[in-house]
Amino acid sequence: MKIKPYGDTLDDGKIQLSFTLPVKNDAKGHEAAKEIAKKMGLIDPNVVFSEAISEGFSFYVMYGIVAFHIESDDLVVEDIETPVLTREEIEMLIEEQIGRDVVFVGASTGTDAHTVGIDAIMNMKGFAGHYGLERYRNIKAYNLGSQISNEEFVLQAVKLKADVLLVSQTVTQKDVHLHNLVHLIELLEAEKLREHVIVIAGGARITHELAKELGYDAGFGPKKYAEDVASFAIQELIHRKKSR
Amino acid sequence: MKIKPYGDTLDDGKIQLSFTLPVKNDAKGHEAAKEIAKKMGLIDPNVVFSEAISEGFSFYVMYGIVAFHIESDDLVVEDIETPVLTREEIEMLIEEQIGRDVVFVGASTGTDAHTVGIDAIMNMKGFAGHYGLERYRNIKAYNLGSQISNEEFVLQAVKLKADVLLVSQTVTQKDVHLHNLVHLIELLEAEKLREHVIVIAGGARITHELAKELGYDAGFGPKKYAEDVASFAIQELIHRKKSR
Amino acid sequence: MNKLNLDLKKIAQCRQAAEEIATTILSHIEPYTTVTIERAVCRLLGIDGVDGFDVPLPNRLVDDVLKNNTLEMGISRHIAGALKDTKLSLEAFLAQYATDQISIIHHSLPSAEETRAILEPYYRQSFAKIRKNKQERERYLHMYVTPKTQLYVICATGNIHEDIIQAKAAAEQGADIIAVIRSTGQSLLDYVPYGETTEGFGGTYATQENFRLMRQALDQKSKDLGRYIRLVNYASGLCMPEIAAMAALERLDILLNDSMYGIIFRDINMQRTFIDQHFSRMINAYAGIIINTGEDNYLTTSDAVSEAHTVLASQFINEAFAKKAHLKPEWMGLGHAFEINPEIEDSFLIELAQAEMAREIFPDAPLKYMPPTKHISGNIFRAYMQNTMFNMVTTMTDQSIHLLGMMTEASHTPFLSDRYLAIDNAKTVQKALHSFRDEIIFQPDGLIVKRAHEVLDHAVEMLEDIKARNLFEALETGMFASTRRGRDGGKGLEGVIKKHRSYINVISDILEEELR
Amino acid sequence: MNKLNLDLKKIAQCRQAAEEIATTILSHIEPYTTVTIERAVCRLLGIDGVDGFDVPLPNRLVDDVLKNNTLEMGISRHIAGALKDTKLSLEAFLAQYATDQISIIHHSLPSAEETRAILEPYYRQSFAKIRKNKQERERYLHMYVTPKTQLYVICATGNIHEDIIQAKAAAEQGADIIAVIRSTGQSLLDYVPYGETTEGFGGTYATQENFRLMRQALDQKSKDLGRYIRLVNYASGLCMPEIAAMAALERLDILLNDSMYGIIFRDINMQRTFIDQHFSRMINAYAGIIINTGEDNYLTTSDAVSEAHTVLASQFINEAFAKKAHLKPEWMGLGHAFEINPEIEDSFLIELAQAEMAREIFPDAPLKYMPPTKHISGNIFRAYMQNTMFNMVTTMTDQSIHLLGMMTEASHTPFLSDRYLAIDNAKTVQKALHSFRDEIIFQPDGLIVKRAHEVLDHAVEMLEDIKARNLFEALETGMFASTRRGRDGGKGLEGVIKKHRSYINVISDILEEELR
Ligand code: B12
Ligand code: B12
Ligand SMILES: Cc1ncc(COP(=O)(O)O)c(C=O)c1O
Ligand SMILES: Cc1ncc(COP(=O)(O)O)c(C=O)c1O
Repeated sequence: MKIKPYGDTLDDGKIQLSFTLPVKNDAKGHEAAKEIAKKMGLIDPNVVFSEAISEGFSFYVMYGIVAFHIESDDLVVEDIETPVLTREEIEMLIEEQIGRDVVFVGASTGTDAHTVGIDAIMNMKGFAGHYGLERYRNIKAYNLGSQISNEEFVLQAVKLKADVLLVSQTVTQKDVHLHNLVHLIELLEAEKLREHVIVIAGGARITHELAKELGYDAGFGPKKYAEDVASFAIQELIHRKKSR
Repeated sequence: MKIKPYGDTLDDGKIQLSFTLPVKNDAKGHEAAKEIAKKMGLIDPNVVFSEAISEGFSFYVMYGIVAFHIESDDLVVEDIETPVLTREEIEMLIEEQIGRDVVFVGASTGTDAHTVGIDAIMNMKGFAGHYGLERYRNIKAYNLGSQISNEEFVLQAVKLKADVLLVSQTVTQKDVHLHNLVHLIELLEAEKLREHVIVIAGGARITHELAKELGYDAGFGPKKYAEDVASFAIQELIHRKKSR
Repeated sequence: MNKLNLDLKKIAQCRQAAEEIATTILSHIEPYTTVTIERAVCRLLGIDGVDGFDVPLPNRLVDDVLKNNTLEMGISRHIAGALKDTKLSLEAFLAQYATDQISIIHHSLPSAEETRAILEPYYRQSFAKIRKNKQERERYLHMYVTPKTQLYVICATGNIHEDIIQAKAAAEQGADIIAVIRSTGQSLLDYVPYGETTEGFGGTYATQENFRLMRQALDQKSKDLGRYIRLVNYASGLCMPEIAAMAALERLDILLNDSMYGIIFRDINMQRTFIDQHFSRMINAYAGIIINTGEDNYLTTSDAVSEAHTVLASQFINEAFAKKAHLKPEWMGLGHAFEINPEIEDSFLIELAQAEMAREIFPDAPLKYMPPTKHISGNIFRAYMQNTMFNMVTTMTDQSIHLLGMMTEASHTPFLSDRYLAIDNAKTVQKALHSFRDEIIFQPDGLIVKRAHEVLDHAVEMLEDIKARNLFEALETGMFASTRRGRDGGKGLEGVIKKHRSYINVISDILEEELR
Repeated sequence: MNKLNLDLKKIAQCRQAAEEIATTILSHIEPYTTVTIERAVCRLLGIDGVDGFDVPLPNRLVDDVLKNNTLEMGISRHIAGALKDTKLSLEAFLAQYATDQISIIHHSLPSAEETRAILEPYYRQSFAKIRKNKQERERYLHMYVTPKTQLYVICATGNIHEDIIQAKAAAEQGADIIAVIRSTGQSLLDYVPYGETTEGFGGTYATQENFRLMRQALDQKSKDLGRYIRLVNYASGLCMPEIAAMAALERLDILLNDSMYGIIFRDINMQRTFIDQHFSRMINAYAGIIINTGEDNYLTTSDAVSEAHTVLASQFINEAFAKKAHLKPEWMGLGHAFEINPEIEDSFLIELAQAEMAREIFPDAPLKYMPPTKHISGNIFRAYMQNTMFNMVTTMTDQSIHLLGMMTEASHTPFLSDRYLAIDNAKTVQKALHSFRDEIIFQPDGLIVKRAHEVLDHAVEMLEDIKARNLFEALETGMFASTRRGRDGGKGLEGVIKKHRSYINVISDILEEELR
């Protein structure tokens, strides 16, 4: 299907933009704002608001028309394909197909001190009405907390015989999370552990696509809960067991 | 000077977008949103928010990085070049160089019923602390009000011996203003009046550039007041007088 | 609720003055009918459709009679005469008339009784349909709860089918009321376009077919959502009575219908407007349609702080005219607006005072509260903030019909996403401030209370002044929205016709009978 | 102002319990010093700079002494001894020490009196500078008016020069307070980086040179604008005392400085934190630096409705610790936050109750009020609305230090335009609601009043409970922010040193003397 943004009529292509330019707020600033929009391929770019932020900066709110369509059938969407099960279904699956407790070890790693996200997935009470992994009958969930170095994390994973590693990364400024996430995979590979664990990343700015790119098995962002993670991890474990 | 949008660091190129897509809010929708941003030339497009508006529509807020610069020196800015004078200076100029009262006839034309803009320019009390043309000692300002057909407008202009015509257009939906503005010029030309009057357009979405394109002598948008209009009109009148 | 300690005597004095103002005007206009009233009569006899040149049949009929200089007798008598003389059914007559095989003039003009007898089967049908619509609405209202404050959004794409998509989406998001605003300029057309339309400027043409299509779509949504979604259009401009008739036939729920808006903001002749508004309001009363008045517009033109009393005075006048047309308070959606420049110190308090005052003075009216528009710039973020403040005042003062502000007010009619964001803003504020109204008391000698008293005082003065002169003069001297209008100026005066002694209007007769 | 009719006896009971809680902790920690306290001593003797491996000299000195197991005597005695034995000026000694030509250990350890005598010229200079800074600030404050509610925004580009551009722009737009937030992870560094920095993650490193550069820029802006622009940084983490010292030397005006934040949110050892906070607060008291506490953070982790009392209890504890460090109420910027999920019915009322309660219980404190963060999603429009509600509560309850919410809270540290829009939001609300606080009375038996009473009741219980056990145990059982911390766990315990009987700290001696 060919799609375009929608303002109030199909295919009108209307979108909104805002940005700051490091120039004065005058006719030239306006023209510059429009020129940028034009270079982005917008037709009829319209500065609906502009104001000086300070001497050398000005702020613009614009509307414009996207001239092109995109073909949505051509989009390759890297998404998790295993179905999302309920807690009860997951527990049953573990019982039937794995026959022992599954160990999840999680942490907010590196210098990241945000715990709310990993807690949401792991802690008993969970988040937004979704119970966390600790509540699952045959899952052993170890939440190491935050600011855990990758070295420490790997050490604990080995000690606790982890089946699944859960890494939370919230701070993404200047790509600090990318370095940290890649470093963990390198460590695991160096220790020849990568093959033996399922490694999952999560956080507000983490997507499945990104996680895969970085060498993780899956990635989970906002509005994902324990059952999403456990569904994937358990089915993947079973799949690996079978294919071995 | 080469310029780029500014987020929090010079040349970081950061901008904000929002738009609706006529698709479901799912991974594919996200991908479509990103694809659109990429096609606009943005790097690292980031969907920071998405939500279903209704079954078939979803809303996206994005940030992304503009990859290109624009060269601000290359921008041609069509702007009014005559200086903006004070009311007193304008009155003086009329006295000295024209030596008679100058007649301005204004209206909100076509089906447009918005009067606040034209009133702001013409009426005694003016707008935002700027007195209107009626207050000018040697300007005769006739404000015909709103919903004035172009035919009626031209008729009155002739009757009142207008030097300057002021046309206000506020409603721009489906370019209704363009048709109306062009029609007025055609009428004036048909009546062989175009050369004898200064014709000025104004309104929230009118720019000088647009007005020139449509065959007007000048155009004025938001934050323009009586002195802006009178400065241009009087200096242009004098200029024409001299060059005749 | 009495938070402002308003002087009840002053309120009564305003009401009394407004009553007298309305009475004077009605006695002035009583001798007249208008072309659109006569066309509305046609419509309520079941006459619809257009001829080969797209001229609506009601217009052709009325124009023919007008040209014949006999409209003073009323279109009712002409039609009755034509049917009597030709012995045709109305349908058959119209079929021949539309194709120029037969004329409406030169027939006999039956007596009042005979006219009524001939036309009864036709208007009976329309009235039955209107009553059925009313019952249908009541059934919905009985089945589903009406929220104390109803969220109202507009559609304005110009294309009724696109409007429907957007109206349904808005309903899903939580809108309770959908208005399809009209194309620029429709109010100055002295006819109502026919059939479904897909092009308009800044709005969609009001046609009976468009009404029907939207009503149908919203009924479906109402059932899906378990909430009755109300539909609004505009009985304003040169065709007030006809639009009211169409709205009654298609079960619209609310009509913008002001006694003076057309005069002030569309330069429609004041006599024409006063005549039309009265007739259209009787139809609304019969159909159970809530009217929305347009006082908010004053503040888009004049200053909201200094002219606040004109809003209140006008609300009293609109109320008085509405009463004369037999509308009950529960149907009087008197208008006001949040239009003070937010750069004014304590603007929020002044807005609150005005809104609370309206609420207390018109306790039973489903007040229509309009969002900030005039002081909305293209800064969509700032607009969203201004709308938050507006939503708060709405919730704090229990307004009834809550028009949602759009962040893009300064640039275009709403996008789908603008509406979505506006509804989210309003609903979140409603929730977060749920009990706030019951929680706060205003300082008895504070700024809010003082402001309300002041505005009421000015309204008393203004109404007394108008009463002493009369409303025509008030409009001539620009007392509302700083706009002066001549008594014989403006559009549509040529459509005002002095009634003959033996003028008959079967519809207004029935309406008067039934509503009394 | 007494809008809530709070029980004064209960408030007094809370204060009393908090006093006892603090006393117990202080008696526990009295026998200890920490590496960063000793390094702060170095800094206040004028020791700054780094060696060839970028190790700050204070760290080298203190580490050398620590390795020698004689830090228990205090760095003061070691330095005094070295100067005495080598007969070098401090400057000359350091030049040789930095290049490994001379050691800090194996010198004599002079007596208390002698130590003081030797070091006096050095710390005198620093104290003089700090006093001069304080006077300078007072001069500014005398010259320019301080608004009742001060607008506070952060810069966080990572590059101090870029931060300066943005801070100046913010000041022009109306910000009163600029905070440069620190790079992720700095709080866990057991040293303070040196010199100007141009790279950081989610913040800019706190260094003395960065402090100086920003202060200079803001002084210039203050003069241009005729408003004193305050500068903020963070005396938190493993280097609280040193940062306090640096801030005092560079005339920062406010420091984030909580008695428990590091424990709970950075997993820093609790003993270390309590020791460090006390010393750092004495420096703040001397320098006239307002502290900002971090109770707001509890609500980013736990539920803002059910855990509201933990904020109040913690404010009392922070107050008690602050008093012990000789800070006056006017310098206690106790923290709280607007963090209730806006989807909760009446959330606005509950927020209002909490904010008003804090205002009434700590009438003289320059309360720091934090914006919504946790329930901000990537919907920047909705965030802008939430910030409007927050700004309203701020204005309605006369908060003092008003951190502005950013519409992009859920995605990135603020862009220039985010700050611009945030300031516009806050200023517009301030103006529009200017007198609102004086205008409204809360229903005496209403939800708002009840909620405040309830929270106070819970705080009494909690404080009594903590008093009965002690604060260490409270932290061990996760009474704050649902976070459990072990008494001997966390980072930095190795930097806690038991003082020897003959330990000397020339700085704390002076501070105690002068502040009493
Ligand atoms: C709460 C909070 C804090 C608290 C943290 C308290 C705690 N105990 O965690 C405190 C106040 C301590 C804090 C501090 C800082 N913060 Co903070 N903080 C936030 C805030 C407001 C909310 C984050 C949150 O808890 N969200 C709720 C949870 C449930 O959502 P979530 O993390 O996305 O988790 C969900 C999914 O992502 C997923 N998930 C998450 N992790 C994982 C892991 C796995 C394995 C899986 C499967 C799924 C998963 O599941 C969860 C449920 O759906 C955000 C802003 C915002 N509104 O988002 C800023 C924010 C994240 N913080 C930020 C910053 C910069 C900081 C600081 C660095 C600031 C500073 N310089 O001092 C500090 C230091 C932190 C550090 N060293 O890491 C920035 C990050 C910017 C960026 N993109 O890099 C943000 C976005 C604010 C901002 N705009 O500046 N912060
Ligand atoms: C007030 C108002 C009204 C009032 C008008 C009252 C009156 N007496 O004028 C009322 C309520 C009647 C009204 C009605 C309608 N309105 Co209206 N209205 C507005 C509103 C809120 C403010 C406009 C205004 O007065 N601005 C203040 C003045 C001072 O600004 P200005 O016009 O830009 O003028 C300045 C400059 O542009 C310049 N200028 C203007 N004219 C001229 C002329 C000359 C010669 C010069 C030199 C300079 C100049 O100088 C002025 C001072 O700086 C805007 C929304 C907004 N916030 O902008 C919508 C808006 C303009 N309306 C709109 C619409 C669609 C309508 C309707 C068509 C809706 C409907 N379908 O019913 C109707 C019908 C109007 C019609 N037939 O024309 C749309 C237009 C959309 C578009 N771009 O096409 C807007 C943008 C709202 C929206 N988002 O939908 N409206
Ligand atoms: C009472 C009333 N009628 C009508 C309108 C709409 O204008 P028009 O008559 O041009 O459709 C308004 C404007 O909002 C109004 O308030
Ligand atoms: C008291 C206090 N200290 C410090 C910080 C900042 O964290 P960090 O110590 O990592 O710089 C905060 C968080 O906002 C805080 O509230």
